[in-house]
Amino acid sequence: MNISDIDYVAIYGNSKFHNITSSAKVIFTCLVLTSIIISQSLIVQIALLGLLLSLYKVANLSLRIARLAIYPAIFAIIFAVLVSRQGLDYSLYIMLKAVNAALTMILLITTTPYVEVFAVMSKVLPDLLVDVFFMTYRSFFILLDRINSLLKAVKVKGGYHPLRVFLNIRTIAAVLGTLILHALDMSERMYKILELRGYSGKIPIEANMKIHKKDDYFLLSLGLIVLVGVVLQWNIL
Amino acid sequence: MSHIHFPDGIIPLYIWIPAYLVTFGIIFLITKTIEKEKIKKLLPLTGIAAALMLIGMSVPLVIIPVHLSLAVLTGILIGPKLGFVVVFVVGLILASFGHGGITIVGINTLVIGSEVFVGSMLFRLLGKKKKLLGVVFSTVIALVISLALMVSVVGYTAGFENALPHTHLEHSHEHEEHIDHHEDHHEHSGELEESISNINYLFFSGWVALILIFVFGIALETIVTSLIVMFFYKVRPSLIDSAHNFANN
Amino acid sequence: MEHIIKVDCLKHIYPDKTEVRACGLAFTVNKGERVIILGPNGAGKTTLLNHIIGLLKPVDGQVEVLGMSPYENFNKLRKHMGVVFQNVDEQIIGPKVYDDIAFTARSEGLKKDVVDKLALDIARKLCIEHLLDKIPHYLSGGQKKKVALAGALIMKPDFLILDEPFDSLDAKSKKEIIQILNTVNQDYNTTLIITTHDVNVVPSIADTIYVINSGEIVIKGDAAHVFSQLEVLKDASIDKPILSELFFQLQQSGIEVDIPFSIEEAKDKIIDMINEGQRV
Amino acid sequence: MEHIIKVDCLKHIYPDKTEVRACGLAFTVNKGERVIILGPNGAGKTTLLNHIIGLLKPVDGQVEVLGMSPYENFNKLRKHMGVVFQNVDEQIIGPKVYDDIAFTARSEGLKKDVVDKLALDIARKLCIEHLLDKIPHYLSGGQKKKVALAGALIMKPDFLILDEPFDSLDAKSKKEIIQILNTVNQDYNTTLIITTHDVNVVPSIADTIYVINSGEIVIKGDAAHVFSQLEVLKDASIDKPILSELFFQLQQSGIEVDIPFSIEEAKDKIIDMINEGQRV
Repeated sequence: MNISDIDYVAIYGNSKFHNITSSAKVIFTCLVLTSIIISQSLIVQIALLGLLLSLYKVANLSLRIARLAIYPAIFAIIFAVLVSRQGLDYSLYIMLKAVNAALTMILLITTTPYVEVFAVMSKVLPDLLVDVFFMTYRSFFILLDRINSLLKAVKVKGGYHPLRVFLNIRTIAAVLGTLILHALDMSERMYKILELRGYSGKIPIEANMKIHKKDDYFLLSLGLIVLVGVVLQWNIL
Repeated sequence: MSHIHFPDGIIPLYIWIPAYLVTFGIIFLITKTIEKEKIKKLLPLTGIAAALMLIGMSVPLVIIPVHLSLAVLTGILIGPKLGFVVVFVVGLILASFGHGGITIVGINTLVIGSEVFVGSMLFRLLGKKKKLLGVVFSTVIALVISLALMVSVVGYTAGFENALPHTHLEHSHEHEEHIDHHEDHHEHSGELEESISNINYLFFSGWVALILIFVFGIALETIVTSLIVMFFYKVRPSLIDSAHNFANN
Repeated sequence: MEHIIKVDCLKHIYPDKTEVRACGLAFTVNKGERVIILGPNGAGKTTLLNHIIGLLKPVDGQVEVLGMSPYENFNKLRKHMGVVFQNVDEQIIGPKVYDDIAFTARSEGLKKDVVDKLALDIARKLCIEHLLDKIPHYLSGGQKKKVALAGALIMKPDFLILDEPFDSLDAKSKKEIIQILNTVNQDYNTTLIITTHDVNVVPSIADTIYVINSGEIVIKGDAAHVFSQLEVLKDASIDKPILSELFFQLQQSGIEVDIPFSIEEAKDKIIDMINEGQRV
Repeated sequence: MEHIIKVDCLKHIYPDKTEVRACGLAFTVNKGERVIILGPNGAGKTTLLNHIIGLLKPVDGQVEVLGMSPYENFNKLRKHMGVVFQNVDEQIIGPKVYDDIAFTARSEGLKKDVVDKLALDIARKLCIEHLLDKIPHYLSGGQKKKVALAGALIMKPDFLILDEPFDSLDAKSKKEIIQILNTVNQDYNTTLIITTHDVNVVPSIADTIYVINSGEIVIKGDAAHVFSQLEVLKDASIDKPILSELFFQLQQSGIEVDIPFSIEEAKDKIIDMINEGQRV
C-alpha cells in the first residue's frame, strides 16, 4: 500500500462514503480527530474504533487498507510500553488513540482524492502552499513511473545482490542521482509551461464543495454528535 | 532519516500546537521573502523536490532495506527556505496515510527543517573547498542535530527523568493527572521498585539498540547523500556549485 | 499575403556551448498556413520553435512574430499562441482534466460560465468530454496528448505550435490527432507550426514543409516539391517516403513518370502506365 | 527446432484490476529467430514481454523460457537475457556511458580488466567507443538507444528483448539500430524479440511476426503472410504498410497482382505489369 494505491482507491472506489462531498468529509475528519485527541477515556476510544470500523465497512474499504494503521499502532505500543511503563490499560488507550487517529486520516484519504482534499485546504492555506501541493502531486506520479522503470532496469541488469551491501548502496545512489537529474530538467520545462499557459500565481481549480446532499448532513451530524459526546463525558468526569 | 513516525495522541497539545504555529509563521515569512516573479520559477522546483523526498521516504527502494529522507540533499539542491516548505508538504502528505500523526506534522517540520537548514548552510560553508568531506560533515552534523531535537521532544514528552532509575516515583504523579484509571498501579509502586528497575535496565538497553539504529541510519543517509552529491559533481557540477551561491533561497 | 512569422538566420548558443542555428532559406509563415518543420533528431527543430515562442533570446539573426520580437514581447504574444511540447505529461498542470483544459482561461480571469463554455466546447471538438472529470495520470498517451491540445486551444489562439506531436503514437491515435488539427485549422483559421521526423504523416497535414538539417533550412515547398528532392532528403537523413522511393526507382529503371505523394495518385499513375503499356 | 520460449494463453491482472491477455495463437520462439510483436498501444505487447522476462507472475496460462518458468527462475534466466525497455532515459544508470555499459558485468563481480575488455568490445561493435566517457544525459536519442543496447549486450545474452526500440528515432538512427540488431543476430546467433507499432521497419528485421490486438494474437507468420492480411491488420488498427495498401488498391481496381513487401519487389511487379501491358 503506497501513495499510488491509495490514490487509486480514492478515485475509483465506489461507495456511499466516496460520494459524500469532500468538504463534509474533511470537516467530519477534523471533528473526529479532535474527539480522539481530547478524549482521555479508554471506553470512548474503543467506541470510536467501533464507529470507524463500521464506516470502513460503509466505504467498502478492504482490510489491506486498514492495515496501514498497524504502523502507528506499533509506534504507540513501543512508546506506551518502553517509555511510559504505565500498565495495560494505559498502553491500550495510547495505542487505540494512535490507531483511531490514523484510521480517521486513512478513511478520508482513501475515499477522497488528494486533489479534492487539497482543494478544500486551498480555502485556508496560502496560494503558494496549495500550488506546491498540486505540483508535488503531479510530479510524484510522473517521477514514480520513472523510478520504477529505473529499478526495473537495475533488476533486469542484475544490479541487486543481497550480500553486497555497498554495491547496492552505490547503485541506489546512481539511480537516485539519475532520477534527480531528470527531475530538475523537468522542473525547467514545467516552469516554461507555466509561463506559456499564463500562470498567475495560483493554479485555478474548481472545488465543488457546497454541502448539499442528505448524506453530507448526516456525516456532519455524526461528527458533531461524536465531539459533543466526548466533550460532555470529559466534563462529567 | 529522523522523520518522527510518532502517532497522534502522545505528544501533548501544548507542544504540537505551538509547533504548528511556529511552522506556519516560518512558512509565511519564507513566502514573503521570495519575489513574486521568482515564485513561478520556484514552484515546479519545489513541487518536484517534495515529490522526490516523498519517493525517498515512501517508495521501497528494494535493494537497500530502509527509507531515505534526502532532507540534507534537498537543502543542498534547493536551499533551506524552499527546503522547509518541502518538508512541511511532505510531512502532511505522509501523515495523510498514517505515516506519522497529523498533529505531529508541525514538530516534524521544525525538526527536519532544521536538518535541511543546518545541512545546506554547513555545505555552503564546508563544501566549497573539500567537496566530499564537506558533504559528509554537513550531513552527519545535520542529522545529529535533528536527531537530538527529536529525542528531546520525545524525551520531554515521555519525561526524561523517566528514563533514569531514581526518578520514576516523582514522575508517576504527572500521569495521575492525565489518566485516572491508573491510580491503582501506582499505589503499589514501592513494591514494584525492583521490577521497575529491571524494566529500566531493559529500557536502557533499548536506548543502546536505538542508538545503534540511529548510527546505522546516519551512516546510510550520509553515504547515499555523499554518493549522490559526488554523482552530480561528475555529471553536472553547476548544480552543486550553485548551492554555494543561493543567496536568496 | 502578409507573413505573420519571419525567421532569418537564427543562431543560438546553449549554456553547454552547443551552437544551434536555423539558417539557409528564410522561414516565413502566413495566416492560416499549415507548416511542417521536418528534420532528423538534433537538427534544430525544437530550438527554432522555442525562438518563435519567445522562450529563447537569439544570439544572432532575427525572429518576428506579428511584427514583434517574441522574446521581448513574450507576455503579449503568449496570448496568441497555443503550444504543446513533446512530453505532454509535464505540461498537464491541472489536478483534473477539466482544470487543465480551463487553466489558461481561468488564469486570464474569465468568468466561470464563460470558462465552462470554452472548456466544454473544445473538449467536445476533441471528443474528450468523457475525460473532463478524470485525473491526468490515469490517461493513456493518446488521451494525454488530446488533453494537452485542448488546453492549448481553449483560447482559440492564432497559432498552434506543436513539437513532435506524433511521437510514440500508434497509427490510430496519429490519425485522430491529424484530423483534429486539420479541423481546427479549417474552423478557426488557426496557423499550425509542427515539427516532426515522421515523413509519412506529412502529406496529410502540410501546406508548406521546411526541411531542416544541421541548422540549415535546405528545402521549402509543398509535399510534391519536397518529396521529389530525394538527394537533399537523403543528406538530411530523412526517411524517403516509400512511394517517392518506389517511383524514383522506377525512374531509374528508365520509366518516365512523375513522383506521386499519395497512394491514390500512385495507383492512378500505375494504372495509366499499364494501360499505355509503355515498354521498358 | 526446439522452442526456447513458449507462451500459452497468458492472463495478467494489474493492481488497478486491468486485465491484459495474450491469448489466441500460441507464441513460440526458436533459437536465433528474429521475432517481432506488432500491435497498437495498449494491445498487451509490453505485458507479454514482461512475462517472458519474468517480471510478472501470470495469473493464468503458461510461460516457459528454456523450459523454466521465468518468474520463478528470474535470477537464473536473467543471465541469458539482455533487455532494453522503451524509454531509454529511464534505464541508463550513469554517471558515465561506460558505467552503464559495464553495469551488468560489474554486478557479476568480474575483474576490472575483464569488464573493460567486454565493454570496449561491445562499444566498438556498436560504434560508440567515442561516447564511453560522455555523460548519458546529453546524448541524442539514437545514441542513448545504442548505449542501452550495449549495456544489454555486454554479457552476450542468448535473447535480446526490446520494447519499442524504434520509437522516437529518426530514420537514420532507426536504420542503424536495425543493422546492429541484424549483425548481433548473425554473429552471436542471438534470439531477438522485439515489440513495435511501426509497421514499416518490420520487413527488414523479422523472421516471424506476431500481430497482437486487445490481448489476442491474431496473425503469425512471415512478412509476406502478415502484410497480405489487410483486413485483420485494419481491425488491429495497425498502419497498413504503404506498399500493401497501394497494391491492395490496384487489386480492387481489377488488376491481378500479388502484394509485395519490399520496394524492390514492388518495382519489379510494376515493370512486369507495364511490360505485359495488361489492360484494365
